[in-house]
Amino acid sequence: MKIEKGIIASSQLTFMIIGFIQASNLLLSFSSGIVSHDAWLAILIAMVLSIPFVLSYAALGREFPGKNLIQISDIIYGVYLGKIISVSYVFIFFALVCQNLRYFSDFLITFIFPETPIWAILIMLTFISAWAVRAGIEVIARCSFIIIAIASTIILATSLLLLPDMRFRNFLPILDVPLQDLIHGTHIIFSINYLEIVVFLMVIAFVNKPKQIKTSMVGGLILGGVSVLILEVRNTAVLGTVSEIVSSPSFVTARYISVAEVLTRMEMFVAIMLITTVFLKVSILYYAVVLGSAQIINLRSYVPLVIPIGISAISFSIILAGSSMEQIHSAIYTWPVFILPFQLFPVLSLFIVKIRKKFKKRWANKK
Amino acid sequence: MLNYLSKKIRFWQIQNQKTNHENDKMNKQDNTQNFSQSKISLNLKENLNNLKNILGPSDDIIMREFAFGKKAQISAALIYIDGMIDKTLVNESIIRPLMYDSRSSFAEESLEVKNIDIIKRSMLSVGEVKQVTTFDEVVESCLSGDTILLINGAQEALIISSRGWESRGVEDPKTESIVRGPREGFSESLRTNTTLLRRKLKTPDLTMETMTIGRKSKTDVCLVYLKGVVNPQLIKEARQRLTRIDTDGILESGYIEQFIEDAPFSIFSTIGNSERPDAVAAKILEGRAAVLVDGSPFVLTVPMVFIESFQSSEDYYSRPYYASIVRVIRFIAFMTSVLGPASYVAVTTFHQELLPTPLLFTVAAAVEGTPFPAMIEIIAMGVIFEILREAGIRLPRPVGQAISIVGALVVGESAVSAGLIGEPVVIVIALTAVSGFAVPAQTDSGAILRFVFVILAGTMGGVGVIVGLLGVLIHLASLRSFGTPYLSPLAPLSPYDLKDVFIRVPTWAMITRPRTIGWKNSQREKLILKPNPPPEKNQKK
Amino acid sequence: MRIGKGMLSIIICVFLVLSLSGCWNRRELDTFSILMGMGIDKAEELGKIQLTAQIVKPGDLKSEGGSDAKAYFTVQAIGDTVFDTVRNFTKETNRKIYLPHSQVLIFGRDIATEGVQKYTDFFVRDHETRLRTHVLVARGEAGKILDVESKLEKVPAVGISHLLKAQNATSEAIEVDLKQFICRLMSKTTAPIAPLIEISGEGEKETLRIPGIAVFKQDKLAGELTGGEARGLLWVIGEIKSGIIIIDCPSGEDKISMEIIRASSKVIPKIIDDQIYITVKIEEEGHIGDQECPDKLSLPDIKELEQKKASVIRSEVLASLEKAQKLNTDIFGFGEAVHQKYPKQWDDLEKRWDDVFPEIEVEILVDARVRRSGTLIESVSQ
Amino acid sequence: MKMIMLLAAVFLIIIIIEAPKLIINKYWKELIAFLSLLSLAFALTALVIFDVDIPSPLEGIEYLIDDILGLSWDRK
Repeated sequence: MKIEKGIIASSQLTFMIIGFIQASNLLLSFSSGIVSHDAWLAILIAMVLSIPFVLSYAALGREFPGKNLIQISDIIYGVYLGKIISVSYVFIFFALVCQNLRYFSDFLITFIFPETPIWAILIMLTFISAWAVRAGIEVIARCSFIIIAIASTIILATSLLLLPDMRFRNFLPILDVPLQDLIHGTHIIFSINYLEIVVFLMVIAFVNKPKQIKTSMVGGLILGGVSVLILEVRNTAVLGTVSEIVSSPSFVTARYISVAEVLTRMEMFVAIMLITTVFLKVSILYYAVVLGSAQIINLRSYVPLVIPIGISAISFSIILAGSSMEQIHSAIYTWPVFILPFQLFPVLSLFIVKIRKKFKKRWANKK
Repeated sequence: MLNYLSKKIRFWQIQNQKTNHENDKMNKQDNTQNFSQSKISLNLKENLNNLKNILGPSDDIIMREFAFGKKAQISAALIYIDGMIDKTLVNESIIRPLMYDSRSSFAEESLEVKNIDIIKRSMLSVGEVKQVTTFDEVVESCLSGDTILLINGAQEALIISSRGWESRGVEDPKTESIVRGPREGFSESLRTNTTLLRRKLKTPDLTMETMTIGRKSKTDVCLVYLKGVVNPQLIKEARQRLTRIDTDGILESGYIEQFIEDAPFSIFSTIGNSERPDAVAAKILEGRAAVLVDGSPFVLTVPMVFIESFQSSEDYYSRPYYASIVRVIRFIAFMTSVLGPASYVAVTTFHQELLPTPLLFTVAAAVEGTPFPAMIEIIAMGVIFEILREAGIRLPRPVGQAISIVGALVVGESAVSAGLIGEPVVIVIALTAVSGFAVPAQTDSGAILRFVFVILAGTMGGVGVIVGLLGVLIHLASLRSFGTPYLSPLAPLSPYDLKDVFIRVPTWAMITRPRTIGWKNSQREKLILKPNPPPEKNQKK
Repeated sequence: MRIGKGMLSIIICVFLVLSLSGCWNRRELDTFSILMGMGIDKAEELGKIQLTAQIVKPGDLKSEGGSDAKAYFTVQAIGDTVFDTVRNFTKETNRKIYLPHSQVLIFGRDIATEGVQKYTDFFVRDHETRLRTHVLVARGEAGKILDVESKLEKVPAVGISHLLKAQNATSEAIEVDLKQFICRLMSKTTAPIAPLIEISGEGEKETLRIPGIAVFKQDKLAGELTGGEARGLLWVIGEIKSGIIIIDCPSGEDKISMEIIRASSKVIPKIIDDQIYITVKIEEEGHIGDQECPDKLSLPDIKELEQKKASVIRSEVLASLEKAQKLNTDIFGFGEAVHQKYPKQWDDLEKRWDDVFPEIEVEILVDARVRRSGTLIESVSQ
Repeated sequence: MKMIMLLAAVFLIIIIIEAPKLIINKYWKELIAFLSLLSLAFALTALVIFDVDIPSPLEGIEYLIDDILGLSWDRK
């Protein structure tokens, strides 16, 4: 009995990952406050570092074709330990849903709707994501291409329009920050911007051509990483030191666009990009939570869980932090440390599987 | 709750339907059991009486009794419905041979049973003649315009195909007029329409499956497809959905459309329609199936994808460059018609910072002193526009023009100068209205979406609009039309099919049929057809 | 079934949104007053500030042609902080102030000398303000500047921003927007600069004028650069857009005006034995725009012209450099240049930059070219 | 009180929308999961509405990482 009947193409997996990473450009300000104008370097290093991890996620997925993280844990660690692991992953994904919802609502409230209560925005965003999750992974995957097309166009267009305002001297001197800060900033980007794609272990089971998972995941990572890099370069080149103190450099940068006084005030496009990509990210995480919890308690359909979990996510996002400062503090200093084990764990799983396989083979040979 | 209610209602409906159906059956049995199931008897009088009972006292049913034979000793009757038959055919090819020519050829003593055969074989100069034995068949064909010949002493009736009624000829299609391309459009007669298609695709693969749908209307519905190109699954599905229909009457293809739709609640139509034989033929060639309905010039095509609404058959007849530009313009027009008023509302009531300063001055100056909020102005103007449009269409043409002039003057000019609404609102509504018509297939969904988005924009500003757009995107992405994803080839992306989405590549480069629709055999033309100048000959002497 | 649910959800969504939202952030265009420019001055009361806001009257914008009604008005409010004062405007205007279209932010002289840092935070922090707003320093009271009518524009603040753009023609003042100002303010060494503005003329003839550039030390107004000094600064930071350089004719009698077409600059720092040397390379191209002497210019003459031009440029740069070193304000960004090239030495240098900067030796290399001679080949002569 | 009534109404609507399908299909387990999660959500939302001070999970994480494990980046 399959809980999800949808099948996604490997190209759609790529698009989803790109969108997933693009969405996190909302969170760039965490690291840019620490590594200042070397943020691009941190992004680049983090991207290179995350490639092997993503490859191992893909390899783990290939070891168990058609099985997602929950089922894989059950197989590797047995029923009880596996369940514990699955539950903790579902909680992590849930926390990510709440955090992303919260970051995004804070962003909207800060820049666009200062007087709107947070729950109104949360309800709106959760509602639309819930709708997508109910429609299934196939629909999310289909939406992803259009969202990516729009987001990428916006990234490119705003970057081109800002070319006259870019000062590439803002990047000098390279490696200006202490090494510890650079590692810290890289860690933030590594854990928050990139390796949150550990959630795709819940999704790659539905890919139609398992052989292409590896390339499409790494391709998505690189393309998404490059678009984040472009944004970061653009922000620093245009805003200089100001980009280190504003809470959403991309938005403020787009506000700065003024070409011939006609093409001005493009921030709405950045808002469009952020809303659509954050929607995609939240939907994927949300889907993982719903699917995961349905699988843990062995349900035949995950649809009934969508709304209760969504409402809990709204409440949790409100509880999560008293102020946006609190949340940013946690995101900068503790959250990356906290989530890191969960991102490294699949590598351990892969290791266990490989060793077990080897031993089995040896065993078989001995026999 | 609503859902629950709707479920309840549906349940009642189904129950009612069941009882109705049973009642119907009972009635039918009461009325016609005695006659329709029974065979034709030898006695002509009896037969005629039976028929009179079945067909009722309608005036238009003509029963012409006459006699023929050498001494006019064989009595017979022609039954037909006035207006549905070709009178000259009946006169010249049925009555004349029987009444005049039979004198010479009939032997006095020939047996009546044989008469039928002889008459069928050698006397009626009509193309299609059928022998039947039950009243059921007789009545059915009589009602669909055939002429019945009953002969005293014969247990069989002859059904002579003589359909011929007044119908509109093949005319310029009213809805999809184009500049370059064939001028013919489908008409109301099914036969004409199939002919038009057959003339375009002269291949035995062109299959036309006819079925009769409608308990009372007995409408002929024809499923047309190209064997070998179309996906058999699609045909199976279509056939199944068509045969499932059990209703009183099918008066137009719209009825069929609503019965076989994938997404009956969606505001987007998942079934295409066209009035143009060339467009339908092109779609059949792409691997789609067409449903022709007798009595309607609108032919349904399945499956339909969203971008089909933006394609016009003229795109393929003109050269690719301009066709591509026009297509992009159609997309822009659709977006304008859906989002124009919403973005006006969003920008003027939420995001005034988005307007360039000089524009803000202009808008602010225009809006200053108008009594209503922008959302109310836009909605009111939108409704007024829809009223004008509706009135303009329904009224007789000369009055309709007057209406639109008065409407434009009163609403546009006077309302602005009276200070009731700002000029920008009029501009936005006019622009929206015009661009809405650039994409005829989505005019209705566009109009609905427009109002939804205006309300979203008025409550949550631009973010509301974007969230609304996301909702529409999710909805579109979850739609399927006969198994084909509605947003294909964009989502799911199939790069090969992008040749016909935003740009229209030259015809010689459209090598494959759309992969999301077609089946095997997806190559439609030879690979290298790009026209080249002939290789230059060696000019040396 | 799924689709039915979708439609149902849309309906519910719409009603939900409708009923939930009290339309928190909704405001019709005619419910707020559009602020076009703001001036900050010290209030007479100690420790308080006085803001002057220039607000458009949209109703009067519409009237085409010469209607006498001014399309703007100014209000003043006094408060403790900028934000407080901005809100205090509502005590006098019936509509809330709307900031995003603000074109200019003018600091009064008194407040500029006292330090502007504490008044800038609001303009970056608030979600309505923009980084494109022009920053200016008034030679007198900022509030009075905003009262001066513009001859060409209906709204004077727009006039001021156009006036600033027009300074490109002479390159003796510079357009500075909030972002540039903040960037310089946030730098530990580079000093902020902003164009000056003053009222010239009396009564009916009152107009606005941009006399030069205001120079800050940290966030406090330190001095002014005018004319050639100002252009000297622009030469170094590479902001020259156009301008006229006047040099003597080869014959020595009359003048030739050269138009600057394009210029670029490069600042190359060098540390030798703990001593900082800076090389400023300036490349300039120009046309002959106006020649008073009737001489036919020979090729060597052109070479000479180029040299003269270079020396004019050099003297301008030197003038500004002298002024800057006297005021001890690193307006050229030499500090940043050193930082970018010698990040290791910088930690030490940064602390004692104030001592280092006045002592820096600067070498100025100018490569000035004359490219074309306008539409004439020879000058108009008798 | 008004808020809690409204909230209850919203949750009731959700149950009315969601539950019948589960009952018709005899998805009892799913129904139980749905209802229990929904009541959890209801409790959470009610707490939020009544402004009960719920300790943020982030604080817990901060405590775990910073005070117990001492791994926070915030201790240079």
